[in-house]
Amino acid sequence: MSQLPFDPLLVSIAAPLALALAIALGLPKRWSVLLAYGAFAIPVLMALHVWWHFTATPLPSHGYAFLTRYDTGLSGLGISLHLGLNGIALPLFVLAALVGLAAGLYAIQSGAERLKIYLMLLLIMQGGLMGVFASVDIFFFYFFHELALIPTFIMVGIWGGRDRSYAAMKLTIYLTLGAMVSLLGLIMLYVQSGAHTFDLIALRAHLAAHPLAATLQNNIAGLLLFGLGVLVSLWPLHTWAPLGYGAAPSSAAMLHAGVLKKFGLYGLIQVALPLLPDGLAHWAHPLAWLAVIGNVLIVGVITIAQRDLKQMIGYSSVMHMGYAFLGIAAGGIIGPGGVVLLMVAHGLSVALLFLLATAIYHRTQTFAMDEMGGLAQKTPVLAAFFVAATLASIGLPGFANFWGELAIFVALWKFSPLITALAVAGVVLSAIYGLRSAARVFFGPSTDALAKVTAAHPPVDLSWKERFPALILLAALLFIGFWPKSLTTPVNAALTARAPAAATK
Amino acid sequence: MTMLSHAIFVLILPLVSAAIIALFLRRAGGIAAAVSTLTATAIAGISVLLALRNERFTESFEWMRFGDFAISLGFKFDDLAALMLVIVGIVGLCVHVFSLGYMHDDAAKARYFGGLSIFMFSMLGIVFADNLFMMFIFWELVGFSSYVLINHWHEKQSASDASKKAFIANRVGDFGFLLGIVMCYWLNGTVNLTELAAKGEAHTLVFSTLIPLFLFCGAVGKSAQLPLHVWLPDAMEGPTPVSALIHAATMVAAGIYMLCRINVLMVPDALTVIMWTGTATALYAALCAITQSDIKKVLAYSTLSQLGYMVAAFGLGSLSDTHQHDGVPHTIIIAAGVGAAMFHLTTHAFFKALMFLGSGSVIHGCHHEQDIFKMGGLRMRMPLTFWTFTIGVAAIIGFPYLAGFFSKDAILYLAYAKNTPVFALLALTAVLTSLYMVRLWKLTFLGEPRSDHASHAHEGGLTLTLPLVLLAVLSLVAGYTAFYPKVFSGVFDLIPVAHDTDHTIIFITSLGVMIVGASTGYTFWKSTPTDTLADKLPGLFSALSALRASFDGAYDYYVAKIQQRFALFVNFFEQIFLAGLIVRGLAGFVGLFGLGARALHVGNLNAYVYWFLLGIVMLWLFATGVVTL
Amino acid sequence: MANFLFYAFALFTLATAAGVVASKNAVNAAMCLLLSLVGVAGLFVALNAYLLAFLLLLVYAGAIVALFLFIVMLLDMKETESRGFGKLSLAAIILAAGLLVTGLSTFATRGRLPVGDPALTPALGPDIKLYAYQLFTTYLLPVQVMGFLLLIAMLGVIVLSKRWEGSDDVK
Amino acid sequence: MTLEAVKLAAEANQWGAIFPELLLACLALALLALEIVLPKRLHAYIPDFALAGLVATLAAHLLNLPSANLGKESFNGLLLHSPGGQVMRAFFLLTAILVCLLARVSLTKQKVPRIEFYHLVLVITGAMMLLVQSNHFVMFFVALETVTIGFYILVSYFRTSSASLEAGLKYLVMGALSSGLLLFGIVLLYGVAGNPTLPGHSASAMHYPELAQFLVANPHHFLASVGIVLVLAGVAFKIGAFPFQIWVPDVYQGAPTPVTAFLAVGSKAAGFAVLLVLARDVFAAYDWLVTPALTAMAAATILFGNIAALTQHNVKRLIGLSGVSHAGFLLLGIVALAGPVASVSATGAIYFYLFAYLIASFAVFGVMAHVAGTDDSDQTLDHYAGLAKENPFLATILTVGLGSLAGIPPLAGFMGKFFIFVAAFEGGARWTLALAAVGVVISIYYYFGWIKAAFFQQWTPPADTTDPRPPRTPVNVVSGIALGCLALASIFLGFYQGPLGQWLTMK
Amino acid sequence: MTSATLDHYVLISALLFAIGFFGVLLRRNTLVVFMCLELMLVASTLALVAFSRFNGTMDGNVFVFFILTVAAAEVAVGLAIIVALFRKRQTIQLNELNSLKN
Repeated sequence: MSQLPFDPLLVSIAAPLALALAIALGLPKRWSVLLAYGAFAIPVLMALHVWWHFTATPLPSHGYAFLTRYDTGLSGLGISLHLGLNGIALPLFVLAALVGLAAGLYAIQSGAERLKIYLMLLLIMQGGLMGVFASVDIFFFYFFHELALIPTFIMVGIWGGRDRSYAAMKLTIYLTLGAMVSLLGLIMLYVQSGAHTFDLIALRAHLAAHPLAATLQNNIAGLLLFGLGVLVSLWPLHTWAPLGYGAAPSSAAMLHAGVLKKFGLYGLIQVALPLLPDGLAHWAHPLAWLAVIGNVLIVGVITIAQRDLKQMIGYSSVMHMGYAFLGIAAGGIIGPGGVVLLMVAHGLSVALLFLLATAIYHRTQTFAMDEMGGLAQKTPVLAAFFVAATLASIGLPGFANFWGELAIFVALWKFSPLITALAVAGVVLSAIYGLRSAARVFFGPSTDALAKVTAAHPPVDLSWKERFPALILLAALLFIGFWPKSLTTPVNAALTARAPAAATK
Repeated sequence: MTMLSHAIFVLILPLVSAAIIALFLRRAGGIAAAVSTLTATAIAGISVLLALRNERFTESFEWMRFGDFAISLGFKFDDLAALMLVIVGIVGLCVHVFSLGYMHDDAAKARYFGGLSIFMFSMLGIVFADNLFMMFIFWELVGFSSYVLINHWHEKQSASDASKKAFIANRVGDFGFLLGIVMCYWLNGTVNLTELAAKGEAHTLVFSTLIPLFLFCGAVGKSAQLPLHVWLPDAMEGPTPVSALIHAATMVAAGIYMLCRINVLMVPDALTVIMWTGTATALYAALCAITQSDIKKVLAYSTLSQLGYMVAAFGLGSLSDTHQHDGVPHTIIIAAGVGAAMFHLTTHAFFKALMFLGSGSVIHGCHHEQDIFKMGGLRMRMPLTFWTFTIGVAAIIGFPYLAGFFSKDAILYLAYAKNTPVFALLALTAVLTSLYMVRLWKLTFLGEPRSDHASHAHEGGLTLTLPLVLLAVLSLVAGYTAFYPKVFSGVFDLIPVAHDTDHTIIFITSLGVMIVGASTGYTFWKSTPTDTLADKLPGLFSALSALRASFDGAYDYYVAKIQQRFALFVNFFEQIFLAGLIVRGLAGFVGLFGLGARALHVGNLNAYVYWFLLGIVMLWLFATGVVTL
Repeated sequence: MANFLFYAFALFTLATAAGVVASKNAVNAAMCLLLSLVGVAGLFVALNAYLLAFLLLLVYAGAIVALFLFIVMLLDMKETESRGFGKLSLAAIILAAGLLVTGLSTFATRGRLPVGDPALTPALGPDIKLYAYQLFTTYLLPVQVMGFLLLIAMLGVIVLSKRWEGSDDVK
Repeated sequence: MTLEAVKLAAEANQWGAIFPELLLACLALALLALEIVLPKRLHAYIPDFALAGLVATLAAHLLNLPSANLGKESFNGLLLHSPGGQVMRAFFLLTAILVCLLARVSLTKQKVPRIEFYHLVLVITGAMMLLVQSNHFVMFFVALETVTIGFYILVSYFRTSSASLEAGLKYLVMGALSSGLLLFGIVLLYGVAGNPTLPGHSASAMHYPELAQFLVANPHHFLASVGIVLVLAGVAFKIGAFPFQIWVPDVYQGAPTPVTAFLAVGSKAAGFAVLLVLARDVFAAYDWLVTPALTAMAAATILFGNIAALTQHNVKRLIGLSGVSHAGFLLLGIVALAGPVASVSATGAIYFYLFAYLIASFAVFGVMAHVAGTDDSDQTLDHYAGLAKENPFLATILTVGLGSLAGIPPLAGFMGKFFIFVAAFEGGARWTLALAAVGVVISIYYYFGWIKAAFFQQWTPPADTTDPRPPRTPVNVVSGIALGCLALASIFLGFYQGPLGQWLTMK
Repeated sequence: MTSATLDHYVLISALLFAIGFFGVLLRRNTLVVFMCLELMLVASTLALVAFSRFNGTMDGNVFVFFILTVAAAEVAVGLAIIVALFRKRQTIQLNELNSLKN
């Protein structure tokens, strides 16, 4: 399948981590930065390589390719570093690599204080993220997620903006809560399945033969939904997200909101859906109502009221996670498929938005949208990027997000037309806040506040160093937007193969 | 090259043009304009070629798939699409050429022409779409292009607001549109237009009143019907050629086109709703147009009114004739709303584009003066514009044997045959149309100049006048069905044609309303710097103004007072109640326990011994079986 | 007779033990402790553990209590126990006492052990050789450990008490 | 009573089986001898000698890990050489090495005798090693008391500081009280199990296997259960389980930092190793009592430890109370082991957790020893402000250590918690497990609060600048390497457990 | 008068133990507290000797040796600490020895 003499998955995990370790051990700054380009680029190359070769040969019945297993000493517990990708993991793996590269490039050019440590933490995140989506073993899937999570706290704390201390603490406590509860769920699954393995493939085979009892499924699914719900900011457990993202430095916010947050949804799709179908179905209605009323409508309305650009983006991200939950609640093939698409798309677009928000901040010295206005006259390219990113995030066709939302809505109707109607109403809300923010920041006449700032620092348009990472993300959004099949084919294959019996509802 | 590859080429070409402009020609406005205009020329040429070749085809390519759910990128090229394609191609070309002159000195010319190309791409997508999902995709893209173009002069607060409003109002419509599509998908298992039509033939279609109504929401948004019409007058903040292209001839007509596309899904209840919506819009917009002083706003309300006509025409449904054939009743549709609506759409596209471009020419000539009370006397200074504009006015008010005359008659006849109240209201609208159009025409072109700009007005260059002439010619001839090649028979055969007494009644009515309206308008309004109506009948004037302002007022009130306050309230609730009271409260609660637990370490050994006692007692209770877990 | 001796010693022991708790003065407490130990030694004798009784008196009474007295004198505290408990601590004490009594009563009622005839079980206590045998065979390792225990105790006392060069704390 | 019998008994005393302990004893004596023999100027090298000896002993022990005596009793059944015992021996030797390293940092700043400190550490280590291998209550008690009395001295070792002395006194009184309880429990068990009228009685009632047999024969004897309860109370004091944890913060705060570390890691681990044997093997028949009691204890311990630590500003008290919560997690492992559905992986989980805790704790204590300055009592969170800027190395070590204690992947502490959780789930302690999860979340607040202080805060001198922050001790090569190794070990063990993991999960 | 059986001895020792515990709970003079702790140890030895006698095994008696030794060591160390502390603080009242607290 892959002609490389090494395991591309392991390399893409290990390369960033190795550099992070080297930096920790005292690599000089010049070399750190130089090598960081490579460490962020390698996962992308690997991801593209893997993507390219994914369908080269027919997949085995479990749907995974590039399987390799490394024993870390826990094979007795049924745990091993089992790497591989299926059609669902592949898009997210590529996403992680791309956003990682963009975040890395943006971080390198940002010239942050203590850049070495910043890069080191970012690299740890990157390595963890690659690991999350490359792990077939549920334990390592969780493990890598946590690995990627820790740097967020420190990055928010050191390089964060307003309220960073409180935000960092709240973020960490919330995310730990979510992680702990989902860990309990996973342990419950591990013990109760009787398979005594965390290996997803083996577990799936085992549970196909010996399905779990209904109550058990409900309990485990409940734990996972709560835990992962916190991680993915399911209403009303979401309050960490806007605060945290509002305070986080751009690259951390990009990686976290863009990729890391997808862990929970990915877990639900990859683990909960195939292993606990009845359990998820049991919770589907409460979940859907919570998501549609809470995430989509309430948070959507709240987003309209935001004055701080970054918080606004944070809230909009929370809102879009509502759609993802709706897709999972809807089930079948279309719903989860749409969620995978939406995850990738949202990851790219929200990362792009955070990147641009920071770029705006550098020009206006504020995140308060009231104090901007008319910036487009000075920075047309930045404005174009921002408008494109905003439109992508509110689901304009031509961008990847649209496909995800569309598939989710289609799936949702079968689940509940009423919920669908409410969810689609959210599209209007997102148009309102999206366009409003673009207008407040860029259009209309220049405000006095902006004039004052620009008098001191004449704003320059997006430089190429900033533009390049943004272009990567935007290009990916457009690529998927115009050619969704590139992503949906593997996803569809994986989902269809997984549920041959389940009606394609 | 096959026809299909031509179609694909036509669709892709403007996208490529837009991409090239966005990527490489951002600073080279002249080249960008050339690229875009050449593209438009090619599109117009190939469109006409495609239409005339009388080859109709359907073809689709899978775009994405989840399980059984697939969305395809498809082409359904039938007579309806061919007609629409030609309209879009020709009007598009005219507007491009006109823009060359009109936007010559604009700093962001590249963005403008890029936007035009994107618009062409989106609009062609709607035209070709063979399924509703694809139509929805391009539907939204059209909205986006409109957003970009209205917002062209983004440093103006009004332009920024108008573009936002346009997009959001369209989104509201799309909300229903999407629901309709999804509902249709689950009910009928497909949203492919050909398959739906086949199902309709085979009588296996599952009907629901909700589906057409939901889908109609999309048309309400895009074609600016009540109550989502608010965005269209504001959209006049965009450059005038944009108004001509998007907000008069093509995009707003997409709603009508879409309705015609989904005709098979219609049920009588839905048609009634559509009909009344159209009628109401037609009348309301005509009333609003009377008091406008901005030349483009008058045209905008006129557009609204005409769109209402088309929607009403569609809603009136079909005229059928039942034959006894071998003892079995056979129903033959001899005429349909589809035909009337599309006919009016076609003629309207030409004469309304003509008038918008004419107004653009006027505005250009008057150095961006748009107030008709500051114009006057342009007949002498801009003769070509005057004559072409006059043709446009004559066409819209239904001057006999001009384009509007025929299409309006077709609609009136349909209304007459189907529903008398609607007929009456539409006739009244026609009176009003003549009234305000003549008012506009007189105030702009006749009398004496009322401002410096007007007195120094001059005709624009060739790029400005050539499109006017072309469109004027079309406005003259487009009403004759014979003018159209046979290739559009799929549409034009359905145009209701009155015969005998009906014909006479309609003819007289039509002529009557035109004369009444035009003469009143001509005699009543004087070429003065103030509105004659406001001077003489201030009560009526303010009533009409209030009628117009009521929707905008309600809209503004909703945005500022309800939506914003509600958002702030919910935000406040979240900050105080959820993030504050519950989350911080919980943290504080735990922290309180923490302080309590901390306070237990009093430092005194005697106190600590009690803890041991406590422990022993606890364990003792387990041992004695008093407590079990 | 044996019974009488048992009850006498038992009562004496408990009474003097109570004296330790109750006496206001540390010297009195120490004296009570001494007497209590004597009572326990008496009970040891009643249990035929003569050697242990002897040892108890020797080690405890002779060494430990003496040490206590010595320290009491050395520290020469002006004041004895500061009297008076607060209401809270009084309540706590009563509660504690109640709990202890309850516990003891359950212990006394439920903790009954059946015994065979004591005459039939051999009284091993008097046999001194047995102690030696056990200590030097079975329990040799603990004895060695005990040696180290005493060593570190000694070292500890030195560390804590000796005046070290350079240390300025000792007055 | 013949000479042969004595010989026979003496043969049972296989001194070779306890050669690491003997080595330590000899080393301890050698230190005292060297102090007398060597000239004063060479005294500074005696601690290095002790360290070298410890390392050598550890190496020898590791070489002998699969000992021939494994699974056998020695010293007439006083000791049982089990795999767990082997692990714990290595554990204590490692602890001792690290304590000595810490002492090298801390003691040099104080005017106190040094060599005696190392001597005490060696003796206590030896006693702990015997304690965890003891198979008989006499051995158990004697070893335990040696450890405890040694700690009395160590805690009050900085006798120039009244805090140290007060801590010593508190530890002494509480320790003696718990010893009293423990002893009475042992006595009751001895009395009951030796009672000739009861079924399954034994002539050697303090010998674990025989006691266990007796308990199996009398599964609901009241006095036996009281004895068990008292023994549990005594052990609970050692491990600092609720409600016997109350002494922990005061004593930890007052004790010299190396001793705090020794207490926190060594003493606690010894308690758990003992509890593991008692709960799993000896008191197995009384799981109706032991399991609920320990479950309740675990739950209360986790909650109390975390909640009480939440608002602490003194890092030594903080680490003490967090240690209490760790005791709760370990108790959870014991519960999993002792419960009706014994978890197969619980034993390994407990050992792994202990090692992870050892590594992480010493990393943190190492940083504490450096930050404290000359006066060992300056140990509040404020002293950590700006640490990341001034000494990124220490700050990094601190982060890794605290992260591991908090149980954050990829650090060893997480794996420990994970194993415990799996075991607890298998053992059926679901609700306690849920509480434990809550505990982890609460603990994040104070652990990260500490990191926050080191990374995000700046040192602002108090308004009256009479109290300047004590200077930080510069990190020398040896402690630098040691701390670095600890941090790396925390990371490494998190990623890769290798043979260790295989060995632990094999059972 | 019934003869003194094992129960009596055990009860006496339990009482003695309880009195000791109560003393630790109650007294504020460190030295007296310490004496009470010794009482508790002695109570254990009493039970031990009684059990040893009635069980007919020698272990209990031997154990007493160890306990006595431990007690002696404990007292030595304890008193050393108390003395050192008194030198520092001029008091051995427990309620005044509470500088280490929350």
